[in-house]
Amino acid sequence: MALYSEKVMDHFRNPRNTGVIENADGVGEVGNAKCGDIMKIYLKIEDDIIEDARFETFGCASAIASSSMATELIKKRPVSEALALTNQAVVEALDGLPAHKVHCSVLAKEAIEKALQDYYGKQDAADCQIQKWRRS
Amino acid sequence: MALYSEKVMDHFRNPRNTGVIENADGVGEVGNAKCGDIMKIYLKIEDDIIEDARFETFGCASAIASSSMATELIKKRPVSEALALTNQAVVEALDGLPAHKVHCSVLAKEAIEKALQDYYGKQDAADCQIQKWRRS
Amino acid sequence: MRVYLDNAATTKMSSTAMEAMLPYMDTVYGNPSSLHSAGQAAAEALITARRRIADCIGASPKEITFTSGGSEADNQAILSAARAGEKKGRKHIISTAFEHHAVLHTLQKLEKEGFEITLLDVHENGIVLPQQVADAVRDDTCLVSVMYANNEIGTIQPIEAIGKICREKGVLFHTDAVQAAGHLSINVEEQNIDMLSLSAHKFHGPKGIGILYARAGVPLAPLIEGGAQEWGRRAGTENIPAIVGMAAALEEACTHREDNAKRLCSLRDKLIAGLWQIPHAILNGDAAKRLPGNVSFCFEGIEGESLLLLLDDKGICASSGSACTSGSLDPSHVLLAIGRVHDIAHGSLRLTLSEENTEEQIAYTVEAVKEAVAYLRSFSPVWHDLVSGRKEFVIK
Amino acid sequence: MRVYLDNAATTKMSSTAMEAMLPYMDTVYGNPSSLHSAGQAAAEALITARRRIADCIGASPKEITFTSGGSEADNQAILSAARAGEKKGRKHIISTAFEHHAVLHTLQKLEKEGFEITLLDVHENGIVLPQQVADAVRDDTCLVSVMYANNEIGTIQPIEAIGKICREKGVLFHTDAVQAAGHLSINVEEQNIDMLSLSAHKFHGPKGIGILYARAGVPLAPLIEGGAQEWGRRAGTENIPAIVGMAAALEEACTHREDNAKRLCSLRDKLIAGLWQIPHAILNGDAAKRLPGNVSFCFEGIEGESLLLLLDDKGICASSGSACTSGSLDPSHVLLAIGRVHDIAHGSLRLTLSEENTEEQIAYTVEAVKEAVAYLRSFSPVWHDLVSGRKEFVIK
Ligand SMILES: Cc1ncc(COP(=O)(O)O)c(C=O)c1O
Ligand SMILES: Cc1ncc(COP(=O)(O)O)c(C=O)c1O
Repeated sequence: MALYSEKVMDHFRNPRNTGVIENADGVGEVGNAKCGDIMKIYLKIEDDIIEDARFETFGCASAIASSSMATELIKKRPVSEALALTNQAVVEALDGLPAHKVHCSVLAKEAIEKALQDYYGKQDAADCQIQKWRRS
Repeated sequence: MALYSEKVMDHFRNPRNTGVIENADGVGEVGNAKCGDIMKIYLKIEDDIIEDARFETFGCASAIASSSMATELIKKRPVSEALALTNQAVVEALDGLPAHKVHCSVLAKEAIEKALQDYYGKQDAADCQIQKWRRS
Repeated sequence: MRVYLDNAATTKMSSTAMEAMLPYMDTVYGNPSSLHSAGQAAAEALITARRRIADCIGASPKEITFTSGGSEADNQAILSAARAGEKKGRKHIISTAFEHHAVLHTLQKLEKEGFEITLLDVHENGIVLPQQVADAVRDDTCLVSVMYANNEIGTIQPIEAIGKICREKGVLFHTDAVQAAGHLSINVEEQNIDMLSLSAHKFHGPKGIGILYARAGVPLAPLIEGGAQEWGRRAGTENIPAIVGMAAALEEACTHREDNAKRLCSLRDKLIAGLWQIPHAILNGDAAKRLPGNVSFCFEGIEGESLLLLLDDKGICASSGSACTSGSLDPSHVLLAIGRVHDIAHGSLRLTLSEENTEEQIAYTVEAVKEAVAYLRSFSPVWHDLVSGRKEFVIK
Repeated sequence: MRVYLDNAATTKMSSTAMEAMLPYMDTVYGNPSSLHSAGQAAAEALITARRRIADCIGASPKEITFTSGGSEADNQAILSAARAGEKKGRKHIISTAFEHHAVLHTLQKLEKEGFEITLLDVHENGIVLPQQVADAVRDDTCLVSVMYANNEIGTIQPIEAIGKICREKGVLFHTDAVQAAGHLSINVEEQNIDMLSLSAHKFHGPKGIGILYARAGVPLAPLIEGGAQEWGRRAGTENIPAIVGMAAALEEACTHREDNAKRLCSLRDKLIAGLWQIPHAILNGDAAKRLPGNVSFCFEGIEGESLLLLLDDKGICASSGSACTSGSLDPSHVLLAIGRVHDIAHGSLRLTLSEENTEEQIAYTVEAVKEAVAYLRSFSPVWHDLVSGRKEFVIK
């Protein structure tokens, strides 16, 4: 039993979707350097579909892998699904995380949520729309 | 550094002067089984010379070796010398004893002293004579 | 002939344990706290060893804490239970009069702090009765500590029944299984054990390593503070080679336990029968309820240290509960606890067998002991008094 | 290429130490408390090893107590001084902010008991000044504990001067020399040391063994009660193989100390020079007054765990004081103690050398670190903010 699953190591070694989207439709940043994790998610959204998702992450291997996996999970999916993404889904997709690293998956989920809030905010319909999706 | 010197082991393995002298001139017993050491010394004395010394000992290797060495040290020697025997002399002759075994040499010395008291007691001059020797 | 009969003191490492350890001494030498692959290889070895050890005693891995040996495990078990107990105002501990000093001295320390200690009588056969425990338990009892098997006389205690009583009364039960591990079956579930100590070098594993089993939910107070090793229960860089060696040794011992026990019991009983031929000799502890490899005798009229040094000259490694071996004047507290008077207790001999001993060695040993005892008696003033009738025999 | 650069975590056993140990694992396996020849052979090995170790540090054999490692030695040293101190009403202890947790956690335990603890500042260069100790000593100070060399940043403390002050003021002085032993010269007489801890696996000796030196007359309270081993200062069957291995390793390290140090310092300084080429990188701790084999850096804009896992992929075993390696959210208390802000402290890397490392490995490592840092920065939002000017660099 190594510290991390093969999946985590794969997404850490070869992170998918790193980088910045210029003029993103939504940007979300969570965490702080004091705690050792910062995640920033950039979204390109067209017709309620997440056309592109990219990330920048300052953090440990599981933070990088969580960002990578989370962006993979929402790319080309409807916004509604991205909002419904749970941190457990990220953990499962990574074949598990050590207990003290689960917070990295939570950060990824929150970064996406924040990017979507930003997207809706830019559309002046943020909270209301989010509430709607949530209730459904 | 073994527990005991070669000398101790030699006198333990091949104790000199074990046994009983029938009709001994002096017999001294010290120690008790409760403490794990009993020494009994038998003396044959002629003209103030210790013609023969024998011992019986219940005790550890250093008790046996001390009895053996102590009887060797006094055999064929004048009574005055036997009375002057110190436990250090026994320890030295044995090339040393471990600190917690030095009491064995004390027992040997005391057993001889007791045997000599018995000898003088039998001669009805015990204490007086012993005092005399001691003072000289 | 060389005959090692002091396996209760320590054992020779098995080749299985040796071979298991060596790679972790010179190749997989990482620190399991390190994240790199060298460290993680060590961490994996640690996890595997912990699981294998847990399996051997019916525990789960998280219930195993690695310590530097049996003494540390005993100390930590008792202090942990005491610290938890005193928080609830329960400051009474029950144990037996013939526990190992690692237990007794820890209890003495607690006594000075205001704990009340009840040491149960172990009778002439060296066995405590479950009913004694039941009778001794009070509302403020926080711990019962009774060894599985005694290190000097090898008697086996009814720990399962004692554990059951403790469970019913809501009192923690610790057992020092240092002499039992590898020789008697251990299942912490079935035997109602809350805490258990063992030490690898007593079952052909390496020295300097042991375990403290503590049932899930039983809080352990660290004896050694520092790093977060062992879930914070015991600080210090893990001794991976020794841990791996211990796992291999315990597994091996448990696998062959029944076969080994059968062979050892047969050798043991031959040795006992041989020594019983010596006049005025007595077996210490129950003849049946004893460790497969333990033989303990007292011989009247002689002293133990001189006996064992004579045996050593004949190539036989033995031990004695004689005072002389310890540097104190009092003979073994174990022999006194089973009612041996001082005179007799000084004349004790312990022979503890391992799988390597042979029939031939046993026969040789019987003759050697007979000879040595007769020789020492030949110039023993005590023996002289006994045979001449000036004193009465204690051992008839 | 495989490059082991985590020698502060643990070292590979030297072949000298291995070879010294093996006979005591499978041939001379007796218990030194046993009187027979097998036991006495072990007892002799114990005496010899103790003398050899004492000689290495300028002590006398009776002043050496064998423990299961550095943590146990630290715990026992501090608790012993505290117990002796409190008897005289002296319940103040001075130490530094960046001691090992084995020291700090023991001090915390004492603080809860009512002791007052003063932790001295270690400044940005990671070195405490003797004057700080002099100023902090009070009438009720019972102990000063200052490590010889720090385990993370390798800075060397002026222990001789501190020892002198303690001697003058009549206060016990303990030093945790776990990282120093084998690398820096130790002489307890000349350096005015009353108590000293060391751990064998840090100088190519076996794991699970260490010593606590305590000057004659300094009373040690046993942490582990039981048998009379180590003059009653530490119970438990002695781990002879490990003790013999430790003696061999320490002697070897001390014999070649100056030569090794010269070679290591040269490698170390090349490694430091190489890493300093990385922009916005800073060396932790004084550049000169540091262990021959210690290199510790912080890199702005990245996190340590991911750095060391990338290095591991390239065969390099390194360590980090990053929070992520420990499971806590706070980065190393050592880096915080020298004033590194959290952001920076998370981006730390420790590379600790041994005699086995080569120039080639150092060059390879410099390139690997450069590459990994650049790669991690390429998608670090923090780095992005720094280079775009949205945030200010901490490391200029
Ligand atoms: C400075 C220092 N003190 C104490 C220790 C504890 O040593 P051990 O892990 O061998 O108990 C270590 C290493 O872990 C250390 O680096
Ligand atoms: C019953 C018992 N408990 C505890 C111990 C202590 O074990 P160790 O010496 O390995 O610490 C021993 C052996 O010495 C023992 O026989």
